[in-house]
Amino acid sequence: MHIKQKRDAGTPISRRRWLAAAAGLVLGLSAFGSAKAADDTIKVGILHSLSGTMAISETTLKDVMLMLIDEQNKKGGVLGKKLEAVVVDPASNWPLFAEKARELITKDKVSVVFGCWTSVSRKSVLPVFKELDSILFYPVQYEGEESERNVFYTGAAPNQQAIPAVDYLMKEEKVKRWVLEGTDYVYPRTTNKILEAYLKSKGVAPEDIMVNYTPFGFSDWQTEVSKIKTFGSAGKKTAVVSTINGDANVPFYKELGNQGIKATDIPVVAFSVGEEELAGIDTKPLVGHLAAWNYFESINTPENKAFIKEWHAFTKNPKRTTNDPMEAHYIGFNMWVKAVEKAKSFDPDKVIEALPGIKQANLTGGVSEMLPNHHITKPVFIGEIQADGQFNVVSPDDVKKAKLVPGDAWSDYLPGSKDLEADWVKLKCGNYNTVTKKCGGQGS
Amino acid sequence: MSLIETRTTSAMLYLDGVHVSFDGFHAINNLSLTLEPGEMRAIIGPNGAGKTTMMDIITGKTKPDKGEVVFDGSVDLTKLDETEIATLGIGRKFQKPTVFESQTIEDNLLLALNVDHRVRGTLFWRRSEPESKRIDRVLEIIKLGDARDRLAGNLSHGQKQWLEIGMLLAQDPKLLLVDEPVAGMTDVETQQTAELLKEINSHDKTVVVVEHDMTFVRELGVKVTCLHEGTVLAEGTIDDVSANERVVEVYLGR
Amino acid sequence: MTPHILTRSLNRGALIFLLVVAAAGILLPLSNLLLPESSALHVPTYLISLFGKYVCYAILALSIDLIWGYCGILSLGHGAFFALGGYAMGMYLMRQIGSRGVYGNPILPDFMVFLNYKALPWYWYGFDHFWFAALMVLLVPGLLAFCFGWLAFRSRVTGVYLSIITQAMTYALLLAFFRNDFGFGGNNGLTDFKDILGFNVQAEGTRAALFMLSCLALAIGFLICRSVVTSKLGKVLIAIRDAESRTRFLGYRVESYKLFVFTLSACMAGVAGALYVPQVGIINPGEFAPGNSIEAVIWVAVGGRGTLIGAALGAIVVNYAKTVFTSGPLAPYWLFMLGAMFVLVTLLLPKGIVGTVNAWLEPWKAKRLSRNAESAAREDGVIKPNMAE
Amino acid sequence: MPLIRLSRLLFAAAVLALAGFASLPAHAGPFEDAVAQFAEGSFADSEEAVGKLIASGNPRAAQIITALQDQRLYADSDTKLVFIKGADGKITSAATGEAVADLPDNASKVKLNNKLRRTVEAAMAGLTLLSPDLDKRIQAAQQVFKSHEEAMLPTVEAALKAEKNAAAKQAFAEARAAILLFKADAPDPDKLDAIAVMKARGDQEALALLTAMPAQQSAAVNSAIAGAKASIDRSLAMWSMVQNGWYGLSLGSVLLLAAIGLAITFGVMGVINMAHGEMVMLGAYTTFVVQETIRTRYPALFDYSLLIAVPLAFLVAGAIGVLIERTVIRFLYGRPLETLLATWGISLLLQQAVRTIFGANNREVGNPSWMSGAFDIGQITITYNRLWILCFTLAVFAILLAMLRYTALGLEMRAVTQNRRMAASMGIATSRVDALTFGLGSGIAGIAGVALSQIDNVSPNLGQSYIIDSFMVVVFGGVGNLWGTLVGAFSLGIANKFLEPFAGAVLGKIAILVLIILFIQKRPRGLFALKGRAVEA
Repeated sequence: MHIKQKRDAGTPISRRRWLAAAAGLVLGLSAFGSAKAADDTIKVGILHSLSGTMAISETTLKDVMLMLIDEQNKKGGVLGKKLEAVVVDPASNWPLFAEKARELITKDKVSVVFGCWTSVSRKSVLPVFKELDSILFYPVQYEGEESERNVFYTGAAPNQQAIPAVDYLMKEEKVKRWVLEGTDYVYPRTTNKILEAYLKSKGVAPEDIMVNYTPFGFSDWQTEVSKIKTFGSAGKKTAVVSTINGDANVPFYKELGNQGIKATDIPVVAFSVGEEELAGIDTKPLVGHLAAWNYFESINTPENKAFIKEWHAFTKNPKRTTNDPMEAHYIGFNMWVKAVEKAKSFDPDKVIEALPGIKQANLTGGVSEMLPNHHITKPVFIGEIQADGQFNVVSPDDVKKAKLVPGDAWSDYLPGSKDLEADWVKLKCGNYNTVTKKCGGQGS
Repeated sequence: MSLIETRTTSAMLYLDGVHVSFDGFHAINNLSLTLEPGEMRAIIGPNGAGKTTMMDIITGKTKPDKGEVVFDGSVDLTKLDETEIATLGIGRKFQKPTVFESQTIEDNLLLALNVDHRVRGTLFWRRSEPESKRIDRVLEIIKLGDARDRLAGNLSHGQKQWLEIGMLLAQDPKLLLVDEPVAGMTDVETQQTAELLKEINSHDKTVVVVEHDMTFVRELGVKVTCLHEGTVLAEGTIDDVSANERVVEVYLGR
Repeated sequence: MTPHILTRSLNRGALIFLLVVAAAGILLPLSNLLLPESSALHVPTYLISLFGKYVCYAILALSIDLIWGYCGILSLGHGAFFALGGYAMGMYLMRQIGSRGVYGNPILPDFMVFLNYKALPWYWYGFDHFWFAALMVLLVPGLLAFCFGWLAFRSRVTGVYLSIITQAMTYALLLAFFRNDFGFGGNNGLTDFKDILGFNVQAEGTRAALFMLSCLALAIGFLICRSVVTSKLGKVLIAIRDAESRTRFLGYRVESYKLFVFTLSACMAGVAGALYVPQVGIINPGEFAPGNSIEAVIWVAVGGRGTLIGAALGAIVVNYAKTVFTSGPLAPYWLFMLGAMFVLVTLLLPKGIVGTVNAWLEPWKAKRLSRNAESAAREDGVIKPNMAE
Repeated sequence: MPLIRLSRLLFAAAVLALAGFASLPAHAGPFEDAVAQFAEGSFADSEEAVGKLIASGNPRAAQIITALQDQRLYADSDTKLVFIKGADGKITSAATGEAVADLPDNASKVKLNNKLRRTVEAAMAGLTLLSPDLDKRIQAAQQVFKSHEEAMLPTVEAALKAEKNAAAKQAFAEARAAILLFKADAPDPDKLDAIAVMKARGDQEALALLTAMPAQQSAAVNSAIAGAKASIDRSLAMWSMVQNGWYGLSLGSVLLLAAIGLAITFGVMGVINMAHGEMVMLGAYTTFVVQETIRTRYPALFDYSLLIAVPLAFLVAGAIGVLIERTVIRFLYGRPLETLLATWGISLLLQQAVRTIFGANNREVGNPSWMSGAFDIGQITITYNRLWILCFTLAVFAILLAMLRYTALGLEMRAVTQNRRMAASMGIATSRVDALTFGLGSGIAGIAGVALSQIDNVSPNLGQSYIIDSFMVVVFGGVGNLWGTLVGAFSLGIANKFLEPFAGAVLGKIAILVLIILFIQKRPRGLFALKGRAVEA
């Protein structure tokens, strides 16, 4: 044995070990003392990033939820109980989303959660909602290919945004050649897969489709834009379908404008550029480029006017814009309220049962309905960018006559999902295979 | 290192025609030097004469642009790196005392001990009886026996110098390079250091001492080499060298 | 093998730390499983997985402390090893889903089905076996660290340069894993796990077991680190940290030592990542973000660099603070607190919590046992951590 | 259908233009009907109205169509009255040109979509081919080149004959050639001539027209087409190399701009400033604030906003830099790794502070007119903003270099970095120099922010996206050497842009990172490393 060892054994117990033990104890105890929901209020969880990269989009959604809850309370709450918002910050960190979701459901005992923006954050919280059997309202347009019992998708599925936009370009602009330009993540990937299949089914030759991906936050668009320019000068009318995400859009549009690509030459239709994103761009060179959404701030209906007015009053900022995911939360929240009233209970199981079939007027003059596949019916609008940063609806001609398109969880244009169907009312299944007649995929 | 090499010289250290330049500045210029086994040599020279650079070359820190550096008659040092050279048996004490300040004196010596320095050997290493004895012996020689558990960082400047010499002893090299061992020492300490080095030398070790302190060099009483502008200016006994006109000129300035 | 390197590492402090970890690892899951929910001492399941996460972070912090605190290598890319370990485990968990994925494909994970993969990419082979995945958890981060370290240490890239290129490494991996063509699920990563070794990952029992395993891994990791730093090798590491070139002149092959400890540390980080994934239920490229790795370094700094216990404690304290402050009215201010923590700890508490407490106790200890005080402190290596390189 | 309608319309326009429409008498019926049709609201109606308007030959047609194009045309769907809002804000009736006091309450803008916009543009081209304004003529000719409507041929030929200006003549000749390419009954010699004109033009659009030509042609024409296409392809391939080079320079200038401040703080002082990116961000936000103020108070000054923002950004970022140095960094000299952590914390603080003050959203920073648009050199397009940024970067670099070399502060700075103790003993206030140096580095980062606001997002995350790249540039170029930073930035930029076309943006970037990591192994101190013993101290 080593001499020093004996000495070590004689070292007195150092305080820092006690400190460690004490810290552990405090940690445990304070966590036990979690607040129990008071009997006369019902808690509503808000799970949107308030810091980090996604704060840019999600902070607004937190504000709109606070406004909606505030408003509902002014009307007397739901089933005679006041609603109480519980706001957490998952800080644009995906595992933290899961942790916060668990905290909301088990510690704060919320009855429903409104939240998430990115697909990955939704994927991260999914298992939590399934395990703890709670409800999530997800307000953002997404790639589809999902239908879960505990999740209600109030944003657009690809068939409610991408396909109508492409149809418009084919019909109105006679586009023959397509650039599918996207940020490299799952939404653009899936959307572009669907669009590729769709375009081919419409007789577009493979060499007339160029698919290209760039990383998140990409800022040097010179090469990409000149590629588009080259591709667009093959003698056929060309359009760009952009699934470029958030931050990368500003430099993209700036480069487009500077390289002189005008909407009349090569129009760009975007699925992720809304009023909020345009607020950071000088839109004068972009007039005429397009976006496809289910809601535009510029749509002139009494409901929308009232909503905008209230939003300005609530945020005390007459310049705050409204956008599509905000409307999705508006619809989702009101649907939840109606479902609770229908079920006469806040119990998630009963509310989930009650939700399909609930109808709620949207802000653009139609009435959206929650479908058995947990997606909703939505009108599709194509808007052109205006010099003032707003969109001018160019399709349909008359906003009030917009057709409502039911959201399709499983795309008909992907080989893996064309046989799948989601129906939580009759089939009680999110991925029923119509060929094998079994729940649980077994497709492809 | 190739194992079979013929001895080309009887010298312990053999430098011939060595050149080094940094960005056009010739730090070492056609330097040649020969040390026989068991010899102790004092190297003097004004600042910038290339003394430390010479040490850097011998220990592998700096590669010469051209010239031969041969150790123990057969090993070409220019092809080896610091670790290999140290493993061969060349130990070095730095100009500025460099000890491991956050470790105890004992651990400093332990680290210097001439045992298996490979990773695995070090991980599973245990101190054996003879090794403990050696450390005790070195501690005794450098007169730090009472302070073995003190942190090296808390030692005085002179003590650090001694500790570093002690580390050289523990390392048990064939060739010791000692850079300014008495800087910052009192007269008594200086004398003790000279004794110590002589003692070391008497155990068949070859020693190179670089020093400014002429009293100290005189104390050592060995052959002296005077460097200037990277080359040998004069060589001989201390009296011969100090009588050399050019040496005087260099030291006193022109 | 030689038991002395283990026994030597166990001083009183280490034993107490191990006891606390063991107690937590046994009592918390038991209280969760056995006590009724109404009991005041019942630990809810969500706390079990939350603590499990902290424990994984603590292992990561230990691994960073081993190289930074003891060898002066500041890696700003340790998150990469953590994530790689996580991905290896995630791949195993993905393969366990089998035909229960939404598309019901028995072989391909869901994301591959909807990206039209025809067959499983070759690098996914073998991950249906747990032993293979477990091996990869160690091997992949270890191998990357070995190759990276072999290049970097051999050419003597040190200090901030090393920090910057480790950051470049994790950044390059971040970009690579974001690519959907890379075959690891792109931005979404791997998620929706079902089973681990045949047990449902959601089940309370599995969570409790995973928590226990994490505590066990923390204890083992701690013992390994302790053994390393109390051996002679540990002294060499400190020597390298304080005076690298001096160590070389003593005949130590510094790059081999650095490589050894860097690879060991990467393997530990990989294990931490592997345990983390089933408990949080997702692994995605976000874990490679340079910011995450830097945040992990601050855990070590808060707890006390060069004190293994401090590193583990720091990880738990900072993450607990994060959990508390990202809820409720303080939510928007969390980043202010984190930022301030970075600044204040480096300015006012350079030794971290444990190091500072040790320093306070120093005179008191010195009085009681003057001779032993230093050796104890030395073994934690907290004295004068030389910050330069 | 619409194509036929469009060509008819254009023919009418052409006839109109030839005849000179001032001489035509105003018809009462069709013109008023056409004007009133704008009030129907649908795009199809508006398009029809444009056609009828042209056909009517009314002198007011051009004015109305211009108003439509500029979104100054208003219609009242109830009364079917249409109004023009003048550039000066005055309202006139579209049909009569009489002044009207006010727009009716429910009058709304006549909407445009791309299709209608194209129709309008083509119509305007028809109307302006013979315009006395040279620019308008050229524009009209280019418009015809694009649409190559057969109906325009006589007008184009007439215009070509009358034209004196060389540039306009060329434009007309090209427009004529474009039409001839698609004219089924054009004789072969004409087509061959047209192909030669395309070959001479040699750009993407010419290639596009040649590609799109109808298939059935005579053998001679076919071989001429093939030859012309091959020749254009070759020249385009060569130009694309030039273009990559230019893109590389441009990217390099952005990298250099972002890294140059870091080259001071990291390269010269050895401080690892992870908050460097946030200094860039502060510069960008300063630009935003300056533009907001100008927009609300002095709109006429908008084109000068950047000039005003540059010194302000320098001061704001520089002041914050000095503050950081005085309160944090000065306690951490000699501890680079801890500086790294502390400044990372500062970067989080600054980001969140900006997020709290300005909100998490992107802020709009506009391009002044002199930074918008592009011009062509040969077959490549050079955008003004990139060009200005390149010039600006080089100017900043030159000024910085001169400053370090010739000013007292520069001398002190170099003295302090080379030997702090010596500098201090010579009476240099080293701590003041430290603060000023750090302030200078930060201030330059702020200036970089002004330029980057022109091409990137102005958001709290702006700095984050540049920090790693900046460090790579400085480390690659060699620490402590401004020229190294310059060479490093441009070589990384150019390498990136030559990799990007075939490796893709992501793989290209990964490849660059891996190359840098490997390069550091080879030369641990960068491209232009200082040598000697002093460096290692």
